[in-house]
Amino acid sequence: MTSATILVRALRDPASATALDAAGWTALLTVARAESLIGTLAHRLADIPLPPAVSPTLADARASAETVGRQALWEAEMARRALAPLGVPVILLKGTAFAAAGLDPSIGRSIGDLDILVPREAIDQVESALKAAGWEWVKDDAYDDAYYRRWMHELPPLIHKDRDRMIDVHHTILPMTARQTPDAGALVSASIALPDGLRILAPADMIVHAACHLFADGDLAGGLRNLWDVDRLLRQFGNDPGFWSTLAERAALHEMERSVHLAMRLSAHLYGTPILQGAPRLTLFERLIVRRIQARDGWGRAPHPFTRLGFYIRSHWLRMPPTMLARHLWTKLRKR
Amino acid sequence: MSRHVAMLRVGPIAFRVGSAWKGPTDALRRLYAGYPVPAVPDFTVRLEPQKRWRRWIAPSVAIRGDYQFVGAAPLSLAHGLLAAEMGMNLQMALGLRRYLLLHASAVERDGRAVIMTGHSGAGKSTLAALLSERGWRFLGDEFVLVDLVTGQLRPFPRAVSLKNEAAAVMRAEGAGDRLLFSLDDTPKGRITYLRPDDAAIARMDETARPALILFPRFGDAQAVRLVGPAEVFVRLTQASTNYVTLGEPGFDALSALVRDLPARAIDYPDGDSAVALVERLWAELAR
Amino acid sequence: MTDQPNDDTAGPAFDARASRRGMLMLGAVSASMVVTIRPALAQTNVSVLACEIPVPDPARAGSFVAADGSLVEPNTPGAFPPAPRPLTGEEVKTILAGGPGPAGMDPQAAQAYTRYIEKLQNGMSGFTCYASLQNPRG
Amino acid sequence: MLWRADPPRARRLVALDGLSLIYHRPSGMTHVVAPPMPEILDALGEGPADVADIVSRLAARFDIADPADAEAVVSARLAELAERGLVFAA
Repeated sequence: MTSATILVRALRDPASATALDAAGWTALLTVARAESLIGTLAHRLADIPLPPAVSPTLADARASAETVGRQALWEAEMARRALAPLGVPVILLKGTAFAAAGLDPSIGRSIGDLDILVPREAIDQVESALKAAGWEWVKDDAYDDAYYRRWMHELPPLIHKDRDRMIDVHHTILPMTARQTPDAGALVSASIALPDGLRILAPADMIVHAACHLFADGDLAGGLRNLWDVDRLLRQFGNDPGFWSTLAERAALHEMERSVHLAMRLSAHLYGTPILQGAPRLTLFERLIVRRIQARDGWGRAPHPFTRLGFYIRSHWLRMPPTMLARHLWTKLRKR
Repeated sequence: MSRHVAMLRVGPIAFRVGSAWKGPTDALRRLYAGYPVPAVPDFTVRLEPQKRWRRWIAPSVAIRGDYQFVGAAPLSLAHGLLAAEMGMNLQMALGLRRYLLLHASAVERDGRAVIMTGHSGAGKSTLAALLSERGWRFLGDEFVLVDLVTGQLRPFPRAVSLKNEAAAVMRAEGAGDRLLFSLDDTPKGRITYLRPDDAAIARMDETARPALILFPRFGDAQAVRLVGPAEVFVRLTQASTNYVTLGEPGFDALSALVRDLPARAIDYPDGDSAVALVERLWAELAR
Repeated sequence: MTDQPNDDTAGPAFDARASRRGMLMLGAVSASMVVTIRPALAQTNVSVLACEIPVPDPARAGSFVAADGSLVEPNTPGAFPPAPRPLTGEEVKTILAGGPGPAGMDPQAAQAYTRYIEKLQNGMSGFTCYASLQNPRG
Repeated sequence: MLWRADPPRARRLVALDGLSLIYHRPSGMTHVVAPPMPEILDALGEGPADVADIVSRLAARFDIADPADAEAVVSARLAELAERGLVFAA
């Protein structure tokens, strides 16, 4: 059950796809759809010769990604208009942030709900301004909103009454129940303004955020796309002066060293991200994760819901102390 | 891997249907015998047991695939063919980007087509099947595909799903030998699948120019009413599953269609009067 | 037209229109002069599928459901085993409205399952179904 | 309060029998509008304006059917357009 390797290979080395036969193409397209990477793949393969049965599908995927990107930016603009009078920083997260800033992961990327980060103290104002502008609770009455507010890192999801689009308003990037406590204030104060006044996380924080998603639900779902984001961001920012030492500092500040370290190693293994010389030698645990992340057959099926392997990975991850290896890598990175 | 596989192309769209059971794919192969068999599909449909152990005990068929509907209820294995058809419809409805998709039926004559759309049960399927027995070429009974660049219709001649007594109407027309499967007690009542005639299948890659839009409604006394272009536009957006997703090319295609074509709503009490009405409006109006 | 899907959207406001002589009608304060096209999926066969909500989400299969709707370890005292079958949208609607749960289901368990459903987040199985109950679209 | 609209090139407009279809490129949304919506959007093509300015821009081109109520009605129309994102506070 590891057909997703066909997708990883095509993303990493587009020319390799020219060797595929009909069955290979079928599996590649199916897996790419299932992993929400079809638009990304379509852009990666834009310049190689494609079989006539394949190119329309990839052209559709590019068109589709364009629509998705435009809609995401429009939702961001609607939120901007609703929140501008408050004068609080509004930070776009994930896919919408990549699209708004024109960052490499946004090319062909699928984007779901609009995720924004605002200072915790502004959350009530933000909530009422959004409601005044037509957003409403997805679940109105019976729902236990105290639970959400107390334990989650976001407001309960809101949906716009006319546009049917959801917004998630976060005040930090991990649930309050998580062991790590990212420094939300630092995320906000280091954020970067875009020309229209909306903001994005600083590059290093963006990578920390992408990494913390890998284990956020403990199920590694969407791992290939998540790591593709990490790969593209590291390639895009990796040559900026001081980037690697800033990344190390920010990962430490947000108590996410272990996640960031793991994300970098996995992304280097899967996508060849140039982080250190040579491909990393994976630990047994890391190999298990890689296997899990790529578990998808040629019909797009993931292995059956969370089996013991999943539980094992999760509990192992929760117990595992930062390893010597991690410290070693960080030390080297800081010196880069 | 799915144990049983059927591959088929309908007009410009190729499907791969995988099934945990033999029944649904066998039925598909019989219903669609002679349709082109593609090498690489546009869409994959999977018919799977809802739970693994339920492949054998009271099997319930979950409809999954490239695009799936999270809360979809499974069907019984006796309705496996319906599940396969719904799975293909779902891919079209949720995944198609290459054409503007209208939930409508269409028939063609002399290279020009009439598009018929309306609520489920308005009779658009039966009317298209009926017209195709009376000198028209059948283009499709469920989805009409409008080319985003040329505005031409691409035929999508799937098997016609006839509800309840519509099968008897088609039998009376002499199409009995193409009524291949009947499923009782489906969520939509009794469904009988009619295989399109040979010409519809042989000419599935031959486009047609849209010439008339009709909103048929079965049940009332015969009547014809003018439908204004803005209203036609809004109604067709509501009959399209991908209009909003297509963005500007969808707007261009649909606004051109609406601007250029005459449209009428027609009521009819029975098949004969419907056919007569279509012929009359065709002669008077078709562009 | 009386048989149209969009009667409610194409209201009398549209009778107001600019005449060719350059007269501009502004309409009434309370009238509406814009109809925005919304996605229309309900027209397809999707609509004949009654939606269902698995409890718990298959990704957490095996978890028990506590009275407050949270998912807990299997066999936690006071918590209920997974629902024997997914709940239908119709059943959830009934329970939410204070009505009885499905026949044969422990009422307290039904209540716990409903609490769980209320906490569904986007991306979890059944969310679309739940959201559509909350925001019925024509 | 000053109102602003995207420049005309952000919209495609198709006139149909007294009504207009507007495809708004930034949002990807389609609106079916009646007068005076296209006229208000055109008026804002000259630059941001408050309600009084918009009314006078309209009056320069058209006979206004009910001039006494014009500002109240145009305000209501602007609110509708703003809800759809077709106009916004400058």
